[in-house]
Amino acid sequence: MQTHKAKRVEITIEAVMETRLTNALIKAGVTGFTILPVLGGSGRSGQWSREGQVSRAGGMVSVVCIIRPDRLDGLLDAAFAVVERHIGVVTVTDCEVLRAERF
Amino acid sequence: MQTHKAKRVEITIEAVMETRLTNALIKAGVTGFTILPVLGGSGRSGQWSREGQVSRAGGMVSVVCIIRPDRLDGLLDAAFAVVERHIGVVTVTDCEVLRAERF
Amino acid sequence: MQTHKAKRVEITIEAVMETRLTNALIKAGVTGFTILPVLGGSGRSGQWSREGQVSRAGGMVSVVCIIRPDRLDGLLDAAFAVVERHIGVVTVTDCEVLRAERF
Amino acid sequence: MDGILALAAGNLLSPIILFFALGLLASFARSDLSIPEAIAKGMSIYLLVSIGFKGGVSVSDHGIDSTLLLSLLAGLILSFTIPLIAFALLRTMTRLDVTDAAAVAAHYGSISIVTFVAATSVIGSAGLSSEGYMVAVAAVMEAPAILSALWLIARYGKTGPEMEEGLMREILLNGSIVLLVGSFLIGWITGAEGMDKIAPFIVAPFQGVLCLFLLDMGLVAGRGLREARSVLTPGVFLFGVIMPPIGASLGLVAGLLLGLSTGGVVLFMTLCASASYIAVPAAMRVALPEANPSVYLTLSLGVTFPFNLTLGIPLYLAVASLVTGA
Amino acid sequence: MDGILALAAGNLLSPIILFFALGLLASFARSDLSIPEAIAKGMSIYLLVSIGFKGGVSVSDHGIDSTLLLSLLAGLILSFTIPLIAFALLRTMTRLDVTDAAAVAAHYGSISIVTFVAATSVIGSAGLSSEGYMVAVAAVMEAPAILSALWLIARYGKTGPEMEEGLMREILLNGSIVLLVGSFLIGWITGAEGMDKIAPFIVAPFQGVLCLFLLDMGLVAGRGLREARSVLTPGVFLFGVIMPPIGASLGLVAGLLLGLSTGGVVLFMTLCASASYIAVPAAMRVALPEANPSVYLTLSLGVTFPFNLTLGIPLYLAVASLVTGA
Amino acid sequence: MDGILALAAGNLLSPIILFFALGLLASFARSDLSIPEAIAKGMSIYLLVSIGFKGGVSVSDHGIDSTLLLSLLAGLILSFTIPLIAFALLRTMTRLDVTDAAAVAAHYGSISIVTFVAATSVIGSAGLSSEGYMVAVAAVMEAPAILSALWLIARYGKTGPEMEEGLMREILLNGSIVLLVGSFLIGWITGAEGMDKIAPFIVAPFQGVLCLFLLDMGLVAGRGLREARSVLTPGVFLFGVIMPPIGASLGLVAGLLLGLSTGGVVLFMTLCASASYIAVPAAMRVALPEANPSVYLTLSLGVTFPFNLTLGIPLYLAVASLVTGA
Ligand SMILES: Nc1ncnc2c1ncn2[C@@H]1O[C@H](COP(=O)(O)O)[C@@H](O)[C@H]1O
Ligand SMILES: Nc1ncnc2c1ncn2[C@@H]1O[C@H](COP(=O)(O)O)[C@@H](O)[C@H]1O
Ligand SMILES: Nc1ncnc2c1ncn2[C@@H]1O[C@H](COP(=O)(O)O)[C@@H](O)[C@H]1O
Ligand code: NA
Ligand code: NA
Ligand code: NA
Repeated sequence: MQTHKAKRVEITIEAVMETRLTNALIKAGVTGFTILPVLGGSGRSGQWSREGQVSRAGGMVSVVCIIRPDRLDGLLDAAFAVVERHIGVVTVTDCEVLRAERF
Repeated sequence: MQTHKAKRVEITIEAVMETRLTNALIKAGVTGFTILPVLGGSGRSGQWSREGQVSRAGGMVSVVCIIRPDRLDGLLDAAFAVVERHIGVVTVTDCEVLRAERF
Repeated sequence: MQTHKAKRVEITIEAVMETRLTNALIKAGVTGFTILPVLGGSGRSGQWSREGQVSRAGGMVSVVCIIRPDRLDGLLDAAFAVVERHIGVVTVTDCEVLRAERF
Repeated sequence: MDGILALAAGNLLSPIILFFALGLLASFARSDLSIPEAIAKGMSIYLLVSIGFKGGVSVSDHGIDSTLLLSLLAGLILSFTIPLIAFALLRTMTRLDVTDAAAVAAHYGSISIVTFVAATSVIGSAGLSSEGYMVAVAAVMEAPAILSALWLIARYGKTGPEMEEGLMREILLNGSIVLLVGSFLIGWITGAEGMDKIAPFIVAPFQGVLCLFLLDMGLVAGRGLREARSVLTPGVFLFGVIMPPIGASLGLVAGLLLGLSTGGVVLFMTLCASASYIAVPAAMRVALPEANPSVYLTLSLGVTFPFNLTLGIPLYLAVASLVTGA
Repeated sequence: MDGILALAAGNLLSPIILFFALGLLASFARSDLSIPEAIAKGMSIYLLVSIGFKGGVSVSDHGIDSTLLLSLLAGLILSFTIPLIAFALLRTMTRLDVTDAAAVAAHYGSISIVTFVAATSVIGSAGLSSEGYMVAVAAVMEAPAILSALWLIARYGKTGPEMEEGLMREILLNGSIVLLVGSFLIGWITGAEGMDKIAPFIVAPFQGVLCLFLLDMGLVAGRGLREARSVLTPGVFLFGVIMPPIGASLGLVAGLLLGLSTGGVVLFMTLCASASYIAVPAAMRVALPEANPSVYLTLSLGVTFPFNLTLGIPLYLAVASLVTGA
Repeated sequence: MDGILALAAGNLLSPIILFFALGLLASFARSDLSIPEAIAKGMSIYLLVSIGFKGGVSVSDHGIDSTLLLSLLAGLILSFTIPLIAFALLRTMTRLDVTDAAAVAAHYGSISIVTFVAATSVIGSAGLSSEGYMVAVAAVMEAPAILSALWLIARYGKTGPEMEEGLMREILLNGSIVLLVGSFLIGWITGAEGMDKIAPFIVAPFQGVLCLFLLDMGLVAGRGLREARSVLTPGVFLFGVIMPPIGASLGLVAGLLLGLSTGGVVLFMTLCASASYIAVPAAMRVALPEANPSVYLTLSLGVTFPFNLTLGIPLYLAVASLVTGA
């Protein structure tokens, strides 16, 4: 089956920043992303868990964008501007996609 | 530690199609998959979110299969037959696995 | 934008083993991980789903660690010691990260 | 007539409507207020079990009316028929293509259980009662409209619908039908004695839960309207407020022919007037993936649901009272 | 005897059982009906808090019976002992290997709190009451069976169980024990005054929530039965319906020796007859990962739970009434 | 005075406090007990709707007091002012840097709605009532403190806060404010009639839900305390128990000047004494990402909340009773 090279960018960011990030991505011309829930985690700022929480503070989400390789830099710039002062992790992985016309 | 080459296929698909997809995968001889929840997303058909929803329409899940490289084509064919007319994203990533005998 | 090589390790493991795994990771010097919920799946031990479940048995989580390549082996050894007798899947993917100083 | 107007005004200021409005406003103002998916689903399960059970108990109290079977049949026929009318109207009034028009039509042949509940509330406030088996009629009307839509596609569409084996079973056994019918039967079997045991859960908090559920529906409807404004052309919008009274008229005729009580007639009208937003959208995503969900969801949840809730139900009550002389 | 039969029949047609049956049927018919995990957990927390608290208030009302401590001790001993009997039986009746047999045995030494609640309901309908501290007995019986299973493995198995430091604390402090004991103590401390404050939440909706919870258990049990049919060999199935009466007999003897009320005897029998499906499965996944979860979950939730719910409890009530002459 | 002591003791042994203690203990003992996030959020929505609605109905019953507007104004001013005092105190008593001190200060200018509810409960037990619009005062006091914190940063900090366009709207329209104000207005509009309809949901189970919610808060607070022990230096801890009485004194003065009822004065004191743990932390993560969340969350939820719950509220009640001569 015919596949095409693409980049999978995964941005784990605080839930309170989610809309700011997705707005920035849309502004930067990113046309698709998927948001995954995150249960908990650990990092330099300590361990956390969503269990029993009612505040949106202290929770993260993971935003996944599949993107054509040539648009990667625009996306990373946009994402970085939002993430910069905030905690969070940005990873980029090479991948192949079906139906490249969608990206 | 000894690792082995494998493929990580991630299929993001509408929740109503989940059982159809997993049945097709099982039929195609795929022996293992993991289903991740998806909170929301955006694409050519607009933005969506699971918040407050009661209908299974308008929600997606992500089905992840780790598979031996030689079985990839069978999986993609099976997945594509289900996804074809539906919205959704299929990505393939190279990865390494522990305990290759499991796949 | 400047990126750096890293490894993305994803360990899908039973929910009852989560704390044991994360404790082992922390002991092995892993400083960051993110825990994703899992809805259901299928493998050699059959199909399962979290729907309607009240017991922590019969549910899995996915623990994602982004790590510097040179620390991979330590992580895998620690993870394997926990996973060994249990069901679960460990995958390693090459990736690039922003802000390498964080890892 | 004055009484009816007062009732309509009272209806507009009932907690139920106000909570829906609150949700709508919060969503338009882009508040981050949201109800977790699990809680929304939990409330929906609660409401279905409660009305199913109460309907069953009521049937066990009053015995089966000879009209029960006829009412079910009438519901079945109307659910099959209404989509055809809706489809014709949509093709005339709007520029929706065959697929979108058929998908929308399916929603209007099916029913909205929350609209039904709101109508039960309103006729209760007006001192009327109704046949307990109307809940069963509601259940019977959930699915047939889907078949009509698929037939419309097969007849007028370019590509056929995706008619796999599993689909029909899936539609008939979808969660809301199973809960509604199952609780109805359990209520019927256990009767007043069963009701005594669980009334503090099933009956007492009902109106309050309904308020929260409508808050959630307001939030979801508002989000839908905000994001899908573009699909709401004047023609489409007009359809969303014209179709309910048309459906209600058919329900009125059927209710009168069946000889239902005034309350029963109002409920029948409401069922015909209301549009699905749970079961049918899911079926459409499977069978008609090409149809645009924002069209049917926005119409059903964003236009027709609030129309029925605020103006429709009092109107149906007024007309039914006039006609039956109640 | 007639009264008992009527009670058994009435039990079979109670809302609780019928909702469980609805869940089972929906699941067998592959309906997409499901209760969100968070709602199921929320209901489980509610039920544990409610019965713990009610038990505590009852103890505060009636004072501590001199038999309280003896009952706790008896529960402890039975929870340790029953797995040994179950293990011997399983090794005789079935082809389960040592690991699977020990894992199953642990479940039968422990208890099912929902079965306990259903029994409370049934004895209430029969006009009997029981000692409030039976809730504490239930809590005490949750964990010891796990240790017996691990001992069985260490004694008869090839590979030992995974006995890490954390496990014992984890077992004793698992959520359901903490909630049950904690609410029991709070109920005891706050007594009738505390009960007045929260009775509309803790008492009134209890039966209704129980119905929804049993609907969920039916759905989960049905899914398990559907997917694990193959493990249910005749021998295994037979064990699932023979073991409960055996356990109940031990509970009967203990209850009589302790001089419990008839209702208390029935509850003790039910505790011994029931099998865990929350705490023990989780402990087994940690300590005996090689044991096949479909075996113990299917037996416990798919066979023994419905057996106790439908036939077992009325049987235990009949026997206890006969023996105590109530 | 004796009555007050008895009340304080009674308060410590109320179900609410005991369930909070249970959560705290379970968490310290590392039990796996947890409440699903969706259930916790659902309970929080329920509590906000309930107190908002009850406040509105009470205003509709008693009419608007001439002091309503003045009370709102006083709340506004206090919410703006208290952070300045808190900030000065923190910079003197602790080694927190400007950013952390400002973030903590914002929490103390804002309010904790559960503390407010607990105080309502306590004054109810003491046979006092209060002005229904205190709920509106609570809503008004949620957000201004955030602005004060940002001003403090802009004035004393090295890097400015992140003041984007969206932030102010986001703060003012955050879920809890919208729910509280919306339900208040709905209660006001629908009055006693609306209350009749939904009282079995809004009023009856309230205390019970509050118990479960406090169980959850105990679990979360305990987890926070366990993981953030290191940030709780003696100075920081001291601030957490000294600041509430300082805030309460300001509330006392304001309440007396406004001529509120004794109950109203207690509530005003409680609002000023309590610290936010929902809305403000979220705003801080956006606007002051450099501030350490474990400091402000641990202080607010782990120190000040239990302090107010156990000692603070009875103290405020005693003082208010003494001063107003009630
Ligand atoms: N190396 C890592 N791998 C995966 N997730 C991480 C990693 N580091 C941080 N995270 C996630 O990002 C959150 C914030 O990280 P930090 O800023 O280091 O506290 C953590 O709680 C984790 O959820
Ligand atoms: N480029 C992308 N990256 C990640 N997820 C995507 C992407 N495109 C689409 N999706 C997901 O697939 C859904 C449907 O996409 P679409 O068919 O483009 O509307 C979206 O709502 C997203 O959840
Ligand atoms: N090949 C695979 N790809 C993705 N997930 C898998 C795979 N195999 C197993 N899993 C996950 O691991 C769980 C246990 O696997 P198993 O031990 O094979 O029963 C399954 O239920 C899946 O959630
Ligand atoms: Na209709
Ligand atoms: Na037992
Ligand atoms: Na304050």
